[in-house]
Amino acid sequence: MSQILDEDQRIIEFDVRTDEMLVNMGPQHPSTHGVLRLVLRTDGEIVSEMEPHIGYLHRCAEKIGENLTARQWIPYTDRMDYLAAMNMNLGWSLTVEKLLRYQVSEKARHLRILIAELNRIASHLVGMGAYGLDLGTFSPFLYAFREREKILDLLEEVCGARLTYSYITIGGMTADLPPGWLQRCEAFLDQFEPVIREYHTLLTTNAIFVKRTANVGVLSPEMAIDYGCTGPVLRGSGIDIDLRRDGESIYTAMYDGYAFEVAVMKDGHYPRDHEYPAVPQDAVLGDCWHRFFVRMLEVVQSMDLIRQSIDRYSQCKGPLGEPLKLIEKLPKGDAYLETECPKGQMGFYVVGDGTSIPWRVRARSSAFSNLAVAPELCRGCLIADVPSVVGSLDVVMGEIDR
Amino acid sequence: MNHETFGLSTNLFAFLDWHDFFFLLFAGVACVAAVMVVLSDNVVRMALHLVLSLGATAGLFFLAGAEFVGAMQLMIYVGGTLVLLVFGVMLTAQTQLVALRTPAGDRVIAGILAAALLAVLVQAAFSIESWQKPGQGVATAPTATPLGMALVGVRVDQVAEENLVRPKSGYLLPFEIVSVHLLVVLVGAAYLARAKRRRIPRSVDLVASADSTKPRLPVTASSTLVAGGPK
Amino acid sequence: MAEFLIETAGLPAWLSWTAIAVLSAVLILNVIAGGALVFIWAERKIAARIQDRLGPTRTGGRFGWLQSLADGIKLLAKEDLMPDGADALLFRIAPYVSFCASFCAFIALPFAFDVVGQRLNVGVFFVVAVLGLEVFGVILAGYASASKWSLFGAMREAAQVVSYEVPLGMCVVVPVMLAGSMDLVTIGEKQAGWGSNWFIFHDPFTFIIFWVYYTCALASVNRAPFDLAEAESELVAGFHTEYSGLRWSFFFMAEYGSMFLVSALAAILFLGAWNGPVPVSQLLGLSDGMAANAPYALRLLGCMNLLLKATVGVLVMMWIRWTLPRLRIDQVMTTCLKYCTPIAAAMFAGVMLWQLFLPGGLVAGSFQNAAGVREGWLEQSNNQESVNEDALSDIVPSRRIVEVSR
Amino acid sequence: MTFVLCGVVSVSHYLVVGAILFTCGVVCMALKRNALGVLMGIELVLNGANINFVAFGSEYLAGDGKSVLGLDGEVMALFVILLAAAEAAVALAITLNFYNNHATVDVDRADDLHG
Repeated sequence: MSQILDEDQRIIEFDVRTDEMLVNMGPQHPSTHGVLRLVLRTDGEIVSEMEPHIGYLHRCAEKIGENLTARQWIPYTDRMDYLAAMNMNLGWSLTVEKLLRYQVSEKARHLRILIAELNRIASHLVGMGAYGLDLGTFSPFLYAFREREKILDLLEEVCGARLTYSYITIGGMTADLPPGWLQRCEAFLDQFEPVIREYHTLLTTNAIFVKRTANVGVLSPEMAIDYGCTGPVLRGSGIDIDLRRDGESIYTAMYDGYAFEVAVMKDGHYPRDHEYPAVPQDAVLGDCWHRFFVRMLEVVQSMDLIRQSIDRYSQCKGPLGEPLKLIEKLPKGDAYLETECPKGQMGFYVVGDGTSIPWRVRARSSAFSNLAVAPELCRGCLIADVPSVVGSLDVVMGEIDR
Repeated sequence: MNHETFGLSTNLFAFLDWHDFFFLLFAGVACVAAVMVVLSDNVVRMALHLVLSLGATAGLFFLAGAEFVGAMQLMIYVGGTLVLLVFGVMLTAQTQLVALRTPAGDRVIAGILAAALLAVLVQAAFSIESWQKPGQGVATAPTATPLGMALVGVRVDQVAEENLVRPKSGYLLPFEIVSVHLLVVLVGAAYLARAKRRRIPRSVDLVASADSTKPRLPVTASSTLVAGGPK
Repeated sequence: MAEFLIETAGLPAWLSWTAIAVLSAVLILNVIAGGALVFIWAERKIAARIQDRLGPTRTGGRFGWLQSLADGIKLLAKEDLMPDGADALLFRIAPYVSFCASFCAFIALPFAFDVVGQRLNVGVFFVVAVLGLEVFGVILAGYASASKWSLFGAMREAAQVVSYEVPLGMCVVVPVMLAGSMDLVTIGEKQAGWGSNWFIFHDPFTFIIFWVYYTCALASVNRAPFDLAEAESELVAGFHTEYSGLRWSFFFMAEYGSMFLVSALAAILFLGAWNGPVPVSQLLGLSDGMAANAPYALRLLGCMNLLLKATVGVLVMMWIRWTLPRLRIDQVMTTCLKYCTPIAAAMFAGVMLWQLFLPGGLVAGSFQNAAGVREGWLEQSNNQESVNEDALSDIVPSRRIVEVSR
Repeated sequence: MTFVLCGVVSVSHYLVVGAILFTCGVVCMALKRNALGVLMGIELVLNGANINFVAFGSEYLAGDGKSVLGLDGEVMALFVILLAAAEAAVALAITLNFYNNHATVDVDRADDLHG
């Protein structure tokens, strides 16, 4: 036994050696965010190894996509990251539009940004609230959901659905905004701004929250890149990549003329003139606290983007434009496009063969790569750190299993 | 709480009297649980029976008027030592170790010897006449204060009863010795239970040291997308 | 009351004693069970208010006040499951061990001057000791459930509670030192009079140590942010993962019972026990504030006073629970060993020095100090045994200190 | 039997309880192969002794109101409890150490001298 200990650095020895235990965390567990199953090898309270088992939510979405027309597949993208279905719709629509070399109207472009960023806020609110739950505090979750409900109300007005919207489709939107919606959206933003300060008080700067997240699950920038982490997880490690700025031109063209800065922690300091809490002393770049904080920053960033898009959208004259036909034929060839979704870079791949039904459909999930780094982060941590690490990665099983 | 009804009334409750009743209850629980400690093979059940036994003993102490000792028994023994023991059981619990069986032959021999020992002790207990005289019943006066004062060196009871000019010195010295002893034990136990401690390698350190000791972690396809993706 | 029955109703002694004992037991049981019902309802309502929602609204009328009763009936009707690999005896017995410990501690808890199950000379010590037994039920439950999550919960509970008994004990010793007695009734009586007589306001050290006590009490009854044994986001439900129905509810009654108990203890030790901030009865000339011949109405008022204070303590616990995240096990231990224990020890020493140099408090004579109490005890025994006064003063060293300090 | 049941409790009754606990403890120490079981036996033995101390020290049990030991009995009992706690801590540490080295708590297998 002791020889093994000497050879393998990864096995941790501590004061009193006890029996190793294999523990199943999930698939039914309060803090695995859906049907994720984590197999923990624990030595007392210390986790020596952790292995995620996935696939409990597999629904053959990609294969189904090869039997439907491109527009018919939109509802299936809703069910991938069901917390940010608008962004999923957008990703798939843009990919197919890239294949078709189709460009939506100016008005639709601003509306897409408006809706997608609104949904990003909703998604981050869930991530934030559920992270509080993971750490054992219940109230921020409900505060987050209270605000999210308001966003869902807005989205419901737009498309009639609260979770699986299928609103953004290939070639535009299913409908234009109802009258008075923009005012209601602005009213929401105005009352939402001070609420963020509450979240900072309850979570971001809360002493216990900081103790639980600072210097826990530190993801170095190199490792983040090696494992293909994207989105807030990557930016939490201090890497300045955001596809809205650095992506393919068909995607970044959407954001042309928008002023925004990528929410990334550089030198432990976020360079904007908003009021933010200071970074706690214990926090290291790349730890759970930073990943969480990047999401909080992105909420503010999205609010800015929404305000800008509301301006531009209301300045746009002319019609929104009709979406493409349900049976629009796809040209021969393929297209791959990654977009910046709330969870990270979501990629869609489509191969057309001249019919209206795509020959191949694939999705590249950001949460999948983000989850892959969890075993590394959890090695040698305490059991209580596992929810805090997995929660900070903010994975959605619908997207991983598809 | 008078004993005059003793023997006259046929009523069971009056016949027994509460003090006796509780004595019998506690003594019964203590003895039966002690026997169960011996008989059970499972360590955790042994611990449970031991708790019952020691808890009932604390009850006996209360009945004997030694309230402080009883509470001490509950706190230190039952609340502290036994929780520690069960903790130890859990730390070392492997299924085959929880129940280590004793050979039946050993049990028989031990039973005979135990019976002999018990007989001697019981005989001794009833051998002296003055021990058998019934007491006055229920404790009324507190003993905690004189106990505390005895521990800091003042023997109130001795003063009271013998009117001594120089009292016995009390228990200040033993008290000190015990405290030092406890400290030594604390240090000793901490030292004994300590394995050779090794710094827990965090994942970050592992990656940092990965270049020299381990093959570098495989670069996934998606990471090239991130690192070398379109700008 | 037993004397009352014997004398006026003419019942035999044993019967009246038994009747009173049963009555007391039923009363205490009702305090726990009824208290648990009320507290669970209150917890729901408070949680709802904190979280910006309504909580139960339908059952039993407007405020859903029958909700916990309805839940109790539901729990009674629920199937009592036991996992296959469980140790049947231990699994069955564990909730009752917890509950009994919580219940037994109420025996020595005074609600007013002499409204107490059994007045014990070592009351404080007894309550703390018995409360420590509750952990045993939790450990047994965790072990017997044959579930790894339960086992984790049990281990955490064992480590946590045993550690927190140290600072808790130190905090409890401070009021004992001030009152010169471990008798809860005496401690309460020492704080009679104006609110400034409460031990929390005795000196700055006691003020600090009250908060240390409250923290440790929170930890020893396993409430958030120290609820590691049942940490639902980590251990599913910890030690009671496998429990259902009535047995599960016993754990909860035990939890709420001990929550109330530590709060009541805090009220007695630091917050003036059953004495209100203003000695109304004394001002009205109804009584001298001391037990013996106080009218029953006064006792009732005292009970109300104590219950109110204890309830406030419980409500604060709920408030904390719904506000703060949970600590990690190593942080819980750090809090105990690096913060609570040294602070408690320093405050203990501080109170001791304060007693020595400022024995009567800042305003001379506002307190009777512990040395005086001991003195009183000695004199009492002197009178009984009629010992020579001079001889005693020669041989009792503490007496000199007392005289100097006077 | 009538004496045991009906007589008012005296020192002897306590001594009998102590004797039973003591005997059980001794048997436990001798029989159990689990080191923790042996430890529990020791606790029982110490408790049996403690009962005797308290019984002899109690004024309420002695017939004439004068106990044999007086306050000394209770003080001794206190010291025994304290030392038992200390002993348990050390013994547990030894057991855990033994378990670390041998991966067992069977005392029969603790037969080599070097740790």
